[in-house]
Amino acid sequence: MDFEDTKEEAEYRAKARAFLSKHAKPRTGKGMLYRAAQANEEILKEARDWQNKKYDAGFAGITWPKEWGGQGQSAIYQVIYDQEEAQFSVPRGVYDIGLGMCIPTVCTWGSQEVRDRYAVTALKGDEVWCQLFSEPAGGSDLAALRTRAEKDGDDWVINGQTIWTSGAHYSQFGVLVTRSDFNAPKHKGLTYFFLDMRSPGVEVRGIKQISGASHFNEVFFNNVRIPDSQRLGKVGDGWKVSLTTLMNERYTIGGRAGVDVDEFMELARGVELDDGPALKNAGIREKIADWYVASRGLKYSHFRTMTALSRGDTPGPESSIGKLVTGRKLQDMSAAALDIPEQGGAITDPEVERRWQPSSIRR
Amino acid sequence: MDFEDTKEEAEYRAKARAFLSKHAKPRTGKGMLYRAAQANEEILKEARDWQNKKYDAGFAGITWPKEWGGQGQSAIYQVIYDQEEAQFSVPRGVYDIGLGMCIPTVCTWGSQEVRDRYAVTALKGDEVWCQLFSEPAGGSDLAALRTRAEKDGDDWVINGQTIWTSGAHYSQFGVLVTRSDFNAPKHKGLTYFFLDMRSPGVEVRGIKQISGASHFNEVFFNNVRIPDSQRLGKVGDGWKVSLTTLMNERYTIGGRAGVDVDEFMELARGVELDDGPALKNAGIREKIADWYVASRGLKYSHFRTMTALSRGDTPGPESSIGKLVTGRKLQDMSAAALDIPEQGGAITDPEVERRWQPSSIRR
Amino acid sequence: MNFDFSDDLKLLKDEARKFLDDKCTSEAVRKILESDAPYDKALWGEMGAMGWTGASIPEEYGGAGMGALGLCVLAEEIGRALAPVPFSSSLYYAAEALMLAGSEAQKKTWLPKLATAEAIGTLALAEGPGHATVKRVRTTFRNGVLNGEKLPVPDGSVADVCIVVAQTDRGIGLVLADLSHKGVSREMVETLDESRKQSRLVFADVPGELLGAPGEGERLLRQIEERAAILFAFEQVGGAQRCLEMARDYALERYAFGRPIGSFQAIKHKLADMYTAIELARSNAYYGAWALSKNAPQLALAAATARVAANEAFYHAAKENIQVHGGMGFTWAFDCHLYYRRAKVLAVANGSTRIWRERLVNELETANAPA
Amino acid sequence: MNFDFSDDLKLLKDEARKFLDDKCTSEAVRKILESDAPYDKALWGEMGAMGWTGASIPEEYGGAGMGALGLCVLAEEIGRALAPVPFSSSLYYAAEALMLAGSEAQKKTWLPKLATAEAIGTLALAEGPGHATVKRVRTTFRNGVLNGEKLPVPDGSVADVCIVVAQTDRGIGLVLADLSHKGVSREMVETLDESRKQSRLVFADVPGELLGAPGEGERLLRQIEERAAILFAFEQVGGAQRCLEMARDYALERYAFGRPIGSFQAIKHKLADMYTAIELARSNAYYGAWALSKNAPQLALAAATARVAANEAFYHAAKENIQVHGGMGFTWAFDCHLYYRRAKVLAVANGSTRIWRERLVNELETANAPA
Repeated sequence: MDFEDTKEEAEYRAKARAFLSKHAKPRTGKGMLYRAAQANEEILKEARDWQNKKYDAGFAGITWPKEWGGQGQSAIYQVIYDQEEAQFSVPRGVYDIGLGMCIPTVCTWGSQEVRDRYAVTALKGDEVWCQLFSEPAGGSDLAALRTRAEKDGDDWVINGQTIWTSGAHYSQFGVLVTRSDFNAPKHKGLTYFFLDMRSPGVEVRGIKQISGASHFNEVFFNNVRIPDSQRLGKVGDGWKVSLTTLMNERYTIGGRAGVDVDEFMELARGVELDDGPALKNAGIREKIADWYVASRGLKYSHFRTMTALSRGDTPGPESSIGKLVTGRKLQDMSAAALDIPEQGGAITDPEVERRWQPSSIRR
Repeated sequence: MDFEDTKEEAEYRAKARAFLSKHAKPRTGKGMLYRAAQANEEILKEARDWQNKKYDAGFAGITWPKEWGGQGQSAIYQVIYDQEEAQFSVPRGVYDIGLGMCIPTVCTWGSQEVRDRYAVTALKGDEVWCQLFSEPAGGSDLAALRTRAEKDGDDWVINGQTIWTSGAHYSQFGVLVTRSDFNAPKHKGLTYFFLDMRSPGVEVRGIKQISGASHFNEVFFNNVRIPDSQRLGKVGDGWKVSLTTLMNERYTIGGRAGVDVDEFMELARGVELDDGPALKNAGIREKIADWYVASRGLKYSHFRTMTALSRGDTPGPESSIGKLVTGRKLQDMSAAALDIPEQGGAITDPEVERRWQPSSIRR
Repeated sequence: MNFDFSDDLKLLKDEARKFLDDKCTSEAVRKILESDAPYDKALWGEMGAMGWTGASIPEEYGGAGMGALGLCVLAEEIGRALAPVPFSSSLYYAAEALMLAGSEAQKKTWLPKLATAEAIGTLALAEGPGHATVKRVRTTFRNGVLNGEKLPVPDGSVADVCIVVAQTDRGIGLVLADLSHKGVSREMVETLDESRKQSRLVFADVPGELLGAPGEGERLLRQIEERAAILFAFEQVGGAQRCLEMARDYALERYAFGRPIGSFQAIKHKLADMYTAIELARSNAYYGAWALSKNAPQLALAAATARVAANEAFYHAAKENIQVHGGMGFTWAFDCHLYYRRAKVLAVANGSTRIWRERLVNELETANAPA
Repeated sequence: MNFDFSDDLKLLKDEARKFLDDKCTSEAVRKILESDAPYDKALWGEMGAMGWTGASIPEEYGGAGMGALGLCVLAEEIGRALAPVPFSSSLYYAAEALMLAGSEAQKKTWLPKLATAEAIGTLALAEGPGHATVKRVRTTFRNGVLNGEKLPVPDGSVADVCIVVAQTDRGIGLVLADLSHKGVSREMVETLDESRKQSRLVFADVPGELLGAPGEGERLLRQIEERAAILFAFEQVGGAQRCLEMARDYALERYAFGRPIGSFQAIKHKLADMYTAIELARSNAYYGAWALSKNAPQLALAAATARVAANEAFYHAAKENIQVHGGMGFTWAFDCHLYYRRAKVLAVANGSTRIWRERLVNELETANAPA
């Protein structure tokens, strides 16, 4: 039991910090926005430049095997880098799915040629990947998917639709599960591909969210041709292949808690209640304590997962609680952030907010 | 919309209050015990005497039809009497099931002779009834019950077991659902009886609860003979008959909230925290407010139910929320009552508690 | 004893439901939400014509004289439909305040206009974020004129008359001001729920008249908040009920794993919990309505109880409605977010749950004070 | 970096589990729960013989010198088995306090006896209901003698040595007292969890020695509470984990409506929520263990975090375990209530959740104070 760095780890941490201080701005309390900005050309460019820098400095694909173009280091070094990066304001989110889920699947099931062609360009951020899994009718029932793949010569012809596809509108490639055999039982008869999102017949439509932004898309496939060389795993093995993607998802999602207790305390310190600042109210303090306990518990659970991974063990279900805990916590926290300023809590006018307590948590 | 009494209602309320003040002691804050005392001879005698008085004064079976020996009045008068009785400390609980569920079923499905024989003696409190429904294997799945009834001449022979039977150890009679046809589908093949609990072959064993008391029993039936004249409804109609019992249950259970916010406030007023009495702590005040809101919401929902009943309407599902709300509230309240006194909260020594804040809520 | 509304009022409620189902569809609400239009003028006009805006106003002042109970049943339907009109500002606040404390002249001037929706009224209390306690009000009323800034003011950009909470030489005062005066400048501000616009109002030497006697302001403000709490509670119950129905309908039509999702316990229990919260809120609102209609001594406690229950029920129902809808729940296209926005905004529109819990326990303490 | 216990300690944990599964069955726990026997003497003796009681005590004082981490893994197993022995009183309190602030002589006198279970120690803080703040302590230590009443004192009826929190001329002092003195009178008091007995202790001119320097008492007490919070957290995680396993097993074996009840979402989700609460508590306890073993500057915050998480997790798990067991859950015959009792009592044994939430936020405030 040791939460401190070994000599090697300390050196690595120093290297990471040096790299970050040289190329990025330290994160201010107000830096992290709860509602991630709509991705636009400029944001994508920044993200790409940053990913390039990370790659050149050897901080991309830290735990990836060398054959994929990674650094082949233990999970602990990823933890260390993430801890350091968390203290800086850097572009986030654009590559999580591609590098966290798609490429690991492509590299696990694809040939060395495939790895050589796609892994490094993705790692450099030159190509963005998306995951085409959910379908309108299927919801969480992946095995019920209905997007159809029919063999035609050396190609497969794809017809169907996915939904909730993050970043499809700025992705060059995507991974896709299809039903290639409608007679086989539910979990059989699926086949897994990756495809070029610019292929003819691919249509991407943004889904406008409550926030007004569109992070997700509907993607329509109208006689899209995918060469058989872009199939991953055997015909009919799509379910097995997609499990690789989903296993990796567990470790990717919920790791980043987004806005957290310190931002909330900053807000509560600035808002006056009848009996002083909100931060001094016993009821609000209880909430703060519980949120802190949840986010720390999650953080240390993540450390336990990483310890297991770094030993080559498969982590237990504790690696799945992230979404559960973070989701609830963020809902409660933002709801409280809205209540505490009373009538003023309903005002989202940036002009007005600038004059008040700056409270990133409410954006 | 009028929460005030009409002239007739005001007169009735005055009559009820006069009766209660003459025969019962006013309820002190400390009077209501959360953990009802174990029923013993003395308690049963008190309950019986009280029920006798109520009957003689015309406050028993207020809403029952005259043919059952009731007062044939609208549900509102029951509400009025209950409101008044709630302010006095009187024996409670012994007759709820018999008068609330068993006898209404017996009277609905039984002949006038049967009504004449059983309704009034029950109303007077001279005979206690219990409800023999749950079985060990069945749990909430009533229709799965396995207690066997076999016709033998003019009798039925009963073999089987029930569990969670409240008051079976002091009941003279009980209502029982049995399976008379094992070949019929689940909900068919049930037959409903009432029986004398002193019949040969009936064995009652108390179930010791967490509290140490035993309010519930296991009841074993070993070749118990029930005359066919004590069958309610047709052979095979047991399910339909038992619905009468269960419909009445809705209105009976959850009406009495037991210990409530005022007892908790009394406790919180007496316990000193680091920053003054617990009652002044903002976190504790939030809890008190929420519990008050819940119990008032329940009380007024009950009034709405009674209004519907008194108009001959069938109340909606709002009459079923009582158990849900009261259960959670009592759990949270007693847990908090245990936490607030800190280390002292673990002490249940009556000797000690007498010297401290008297807090009925913690007993 | 009778814990239900009269048949007349139930009839009014049914008519209101039919009318709003027809005239106040979610498209109509979105028209306001997605534009700078301050409110739905046509709808507002018809409500005036039908006498809704005058429901609680006595006939002698041009109202329908149905009393508070009439306003309650309408509030529930307006909340259910998310009607984008200044109903609460004009009636729960301005009209109630005038009826509570206005002079004969003040009533004669304004109530008839409010009753017919010719004029819109509102209340200006907040001056930025945080609890607008009387001691924190900086707007002043001295020598007959108002000076200061109020933010946010619901429907402030369209109100004709405003009750401004201001410091006077005799403590807090409620000041009746005609907003057509040149000294008033106003601008709409972005808010979480654009179907219920909010504004910033600046007062520069704006003439006004005190409502009620000098020094009464603080007590009056409390009474106005209590009355509004009960009326808002009905709006909130109406909105929450609609959320439950949306969730139920979706749960029955949406299939997953080959079954309607409503057949999964996780969904069933969500719906049961929503229902329970709503019924508790409804019953507490009923009691509040009675206390309001009778101006009963229990009014303060009843208002706090109804307010806390309604705040929690509407937020819970709006949030769980999104959950039941899954991914669709957080799309702009589905209506879930319209109710979520309204729930969050109403929860701070008249004092947050935190404040009302505190007010509730204060009332209990005075009631249960040990002998 | 390595967020797990060493293989040696894992081995110790496995052995402890095997031993307790065999020697500390629920029958053994019930023997104490249902009798006046103060604790399981045989079990306690074996724990001493195996060196468990000396786990964290340095070898020079007759201990095993495994440090705090050794004590943590044993605490988890002891909590899991509800072992009815004075382990926490003697080691989390008395031994930790002596190691923290005892003079060489004091350590030499008592640590070896505590290490071998020859002697039992405890801490006497509370003086009745309510938060035992230092200013509310009435027991005095003047002219070398203790006077006053302490209630409740865990294992107070059998402790040989006690650390008594008392008022001195220099503020609060921690006073080391030999309970064999004639001036000590004690009696057991009824408690919610009779498998962990509590007593009233009255001190009449009982001689004692100050632990640490005069005036240090308040700081020392806080440090002792922090260390105990982390050790209790492991006991609580152990107990909570057992509740989850009981609930899971019952959910798989109990049938209703023709299916194991574990196949119903309502039960599945209860189990998932129990698991989640327990994992959060476990991870926070791990961090606490590290801070404790390193005496890290984060100790105060880590202790508060571990304590709040463990209090909530054990109570939640014990309560939900009863729910999953349905009617059987509240029978005396099933073991659910043994864990529920322990959960509730441990939740107030070392300061309630409320107090530790407050301590946690205080730590955060000093940490995050705005520049």
